[in-house]
Amino acid sequence: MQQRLPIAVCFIAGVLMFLQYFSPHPVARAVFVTINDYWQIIFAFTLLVGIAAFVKTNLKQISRGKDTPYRLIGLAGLVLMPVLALIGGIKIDSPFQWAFENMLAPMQATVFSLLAFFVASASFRGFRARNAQAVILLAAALVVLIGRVPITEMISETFPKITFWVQNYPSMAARRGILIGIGLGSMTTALRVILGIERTYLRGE
Amino acid sequence: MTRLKTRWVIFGGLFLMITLSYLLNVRFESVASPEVQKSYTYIEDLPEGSVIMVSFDHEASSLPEIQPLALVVLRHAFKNNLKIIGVSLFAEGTAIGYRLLSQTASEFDKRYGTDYVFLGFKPQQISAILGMGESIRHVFPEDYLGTPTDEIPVMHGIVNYDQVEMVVSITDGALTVHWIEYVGSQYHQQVMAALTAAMITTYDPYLASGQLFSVVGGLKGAAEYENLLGQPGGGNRGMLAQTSAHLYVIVLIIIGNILYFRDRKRGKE
Amino acid sequence: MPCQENFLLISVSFAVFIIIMSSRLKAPLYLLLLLTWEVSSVYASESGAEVRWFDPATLPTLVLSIIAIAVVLYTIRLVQSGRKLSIREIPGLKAVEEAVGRATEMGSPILYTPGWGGDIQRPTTIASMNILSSVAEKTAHYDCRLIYPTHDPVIMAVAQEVVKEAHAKAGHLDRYRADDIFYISSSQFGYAAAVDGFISRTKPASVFLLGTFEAESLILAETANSIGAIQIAGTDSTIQLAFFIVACDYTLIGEELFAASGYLSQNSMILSSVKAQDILKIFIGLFIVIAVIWATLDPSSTWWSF
Amino acid sequence: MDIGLIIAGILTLAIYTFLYKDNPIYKAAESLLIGLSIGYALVIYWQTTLVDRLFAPLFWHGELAMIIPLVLGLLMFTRFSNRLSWLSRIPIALMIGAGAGVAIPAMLYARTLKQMSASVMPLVDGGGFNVEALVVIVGLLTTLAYFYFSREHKGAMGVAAKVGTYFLMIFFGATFGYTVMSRMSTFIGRIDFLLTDFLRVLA
Repeated sequence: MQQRLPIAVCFIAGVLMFLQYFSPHPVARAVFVTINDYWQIIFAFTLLVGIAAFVKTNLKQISRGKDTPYRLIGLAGLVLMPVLALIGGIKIDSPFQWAFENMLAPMQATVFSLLAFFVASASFRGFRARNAQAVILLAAALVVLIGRVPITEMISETFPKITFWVQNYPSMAARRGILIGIGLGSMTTALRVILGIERTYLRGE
Repeated sequence: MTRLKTRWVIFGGLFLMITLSYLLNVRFESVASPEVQKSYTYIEDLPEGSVIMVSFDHEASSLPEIQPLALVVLRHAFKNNLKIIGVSLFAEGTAIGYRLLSQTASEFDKRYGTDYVFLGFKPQQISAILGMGESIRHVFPEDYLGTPTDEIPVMHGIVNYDQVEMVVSITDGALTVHWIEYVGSQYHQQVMAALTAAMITTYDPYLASGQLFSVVGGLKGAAEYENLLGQPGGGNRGMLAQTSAHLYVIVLIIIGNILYFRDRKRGKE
Repeated sequence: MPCQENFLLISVSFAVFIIIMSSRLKAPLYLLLLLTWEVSSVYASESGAEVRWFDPATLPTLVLSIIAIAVVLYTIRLVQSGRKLSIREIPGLKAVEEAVGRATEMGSPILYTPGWGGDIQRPTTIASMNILSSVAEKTAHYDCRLIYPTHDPVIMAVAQEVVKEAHAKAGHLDRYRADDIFYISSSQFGYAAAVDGFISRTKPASVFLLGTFEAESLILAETANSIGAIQIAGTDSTIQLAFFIVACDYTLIGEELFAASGYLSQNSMILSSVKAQDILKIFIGLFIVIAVIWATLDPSSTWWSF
Repeated sequence: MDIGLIIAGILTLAIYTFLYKDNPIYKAAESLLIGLSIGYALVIYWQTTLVDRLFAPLFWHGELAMIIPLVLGLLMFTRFSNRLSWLSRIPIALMIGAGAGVAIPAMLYARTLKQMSASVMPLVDGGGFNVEALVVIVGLLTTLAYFYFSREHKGAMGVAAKVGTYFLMIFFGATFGYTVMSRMSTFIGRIDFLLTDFLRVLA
């Protein structure tokens, strides 16, 4: 029962979602909408479980006196957002949106912008012409980099053309090869899951 | 430790390079690409009072690149006295969309409700997009501020996409695909995308097939558009920084290789 | 909503049927079921004019799906009948043993994370779980700490089960630490910042970045490099592959990630899938060659475009 | 000066200190970021998913069928019990199964069929030989050869796979070069914020 019921649920959901793909019939659309709704709702609950686990771990660490100030900051942030939402709602000009725009959003954007630095350090380290493959990697990167600097476009029209060619033919061909491979790999994995052969998620105990 | 020191030098160089070139504020006379020109001309040729829908389909983290793009399009629309309906298919884009709209509107003395409106966010993008094809007020019974949609002057006479001249999707991801695939194909609506540079190739096939009307891509696209509009902004300002950052990366790659060959030679000796 | 009730009725009766049958579930039965349903709906689409059960535009996908499913079932049969399948060496995988060994020697932990882009139902995540299982078995054996931060609570739950079982399999259930597999923030850059901080503080000897990554890929890979960790990466996001190739020590490219899970576990079912993928690749190659020749001879023809 | 801008500026700088090395300031900002982002997600999912899609239909409109997802969702909480935790596999199984079911046709269509047909171009075009078509077909076939796992890469297969890796390297190099611009823009945007809004160096 402990194994069989989840496998049956997985199979039914899988087959229904597979079949609905091919059908414009209202019943099929309803299947899609319903399962999709269930999926979203279950996800929201798992988020609650994740948050509960997060809080539990943090409290445990605090009780052990480990990183107490940082853990408290984290928990305070976690509590702050719902509290603000309760006080002033989540519309524009609410404290919740204020905290989002002035605290959360700038930090997220800044972490994202760290990428600029990491792109630089990776370029310095990762493009050394060690062998034939590395030379090709380097050459392709340089061609595209140079072709996309706004100045080169003003100097000559040839460079953007070369860049365009590299991107649209040899590079595109390899990308398609990768995509086809991933498509096949995903398909077989998904099929194993539906057939109940792949039981990774049922493991334990 | 040398590993860290090298990184500090690289990071410091990039920081200086970009900050200085940003402060210099050199204006680039870049020629507009055909795509940007096409976007500009279309909006320029719309008669005054036409309605366009602008959808903010992006996250907060990509705002740095999105903001100049959004501003230049909004400015163009307000300058030509077009009316704007703002929506958002991404929760994080909602507050930002509203702020960008009201910021631009105040530059042109436009009033909320009569010149533009922000309807807010709806989850389940596809059903929201399709729903608006039947009735916009059915999907958004009230606007972002809670006013019933029926009572908003801009919305008078607007039922669905038939009364809208164009949908502009501002995006950092794949959400515009939904606009293209549903609104473009089912409701024959012109869809224009203002998107981050990283996403340009993703939309090339749609552009080639004509499903997507036009694209304004990245800071560069924003700069070109700003030049057409004659109002230099964030895009233009960023161009020199962008160029120097690019050159900096090229130089780093070259130095990396020089060091590598020097070390290899030493190793052989 | 009547449709919804309809659907409930169908699924409940279906569920009962399946549970009754489930004592002897066999793959061919599934295929039969699938095909009958699909064929009947194709048939219905021809007869019923009002409500169509089948969208003709999806026909190519349906045909390919049926071929693909048939090939997979064939290779499963092959394995069941005792055929031994093997796959070629994958360079990145040699490094897995090395990575665990290095961590053990240095007495440092291993950090394994599946990226922000995936959720549990994504096949890539499942492939990543299979690799995690093999890695966890090794770490359990060598008594090396395994840290697994994730952005998705469901992935956390499943990973805990996987790692726990791997420990049990290695005979060291006592070494399993549930707290080391934890959820941190569903936000992309919240996750990236947290994993970054974790890497720079715990200084893992090896970092595994296997799953679906988005922009956070390079942030994690470069931070791992800055503390001198070995990075083994693999993803199905094509853009991030470029960053991994440049920044990481070993990278599993796209489909290699799926093959790797079979290679490491030597699980005959996964190996049979890899075989099926190869057979399908031959079909695809032939299709393209024929179509290109055809297009050259008859440029007006378009039967290959879907 | 707007207090919000000051906070945003300080937090931005706090994150950047990580570029030097891990330090207490970054650690504090990081903890805050994690906490806030979880809190944000909690509020958004609570409102747009649990209230709008579950509680409202179930309690206000009396859609009793919504009890099913409610029960499935609550089953996730059995994870905290040793004896009942297997029940949480049922909702997980639903999510995994549904995802796998959609993945089969969706992956086969977008990642396989579409890519196959897009690669087909006539080799002779308007009287001339079409180099691009040849490059694409050779590139695609050799890349597929690289991803052929059933056989060691030796002989003809080895040569094809080797050529395949060259194409892969072109793709990786080109993609990297292509993406640099976008990555730099994000930092330029932060610099704009720091110089214009926070420090007011540029007005």
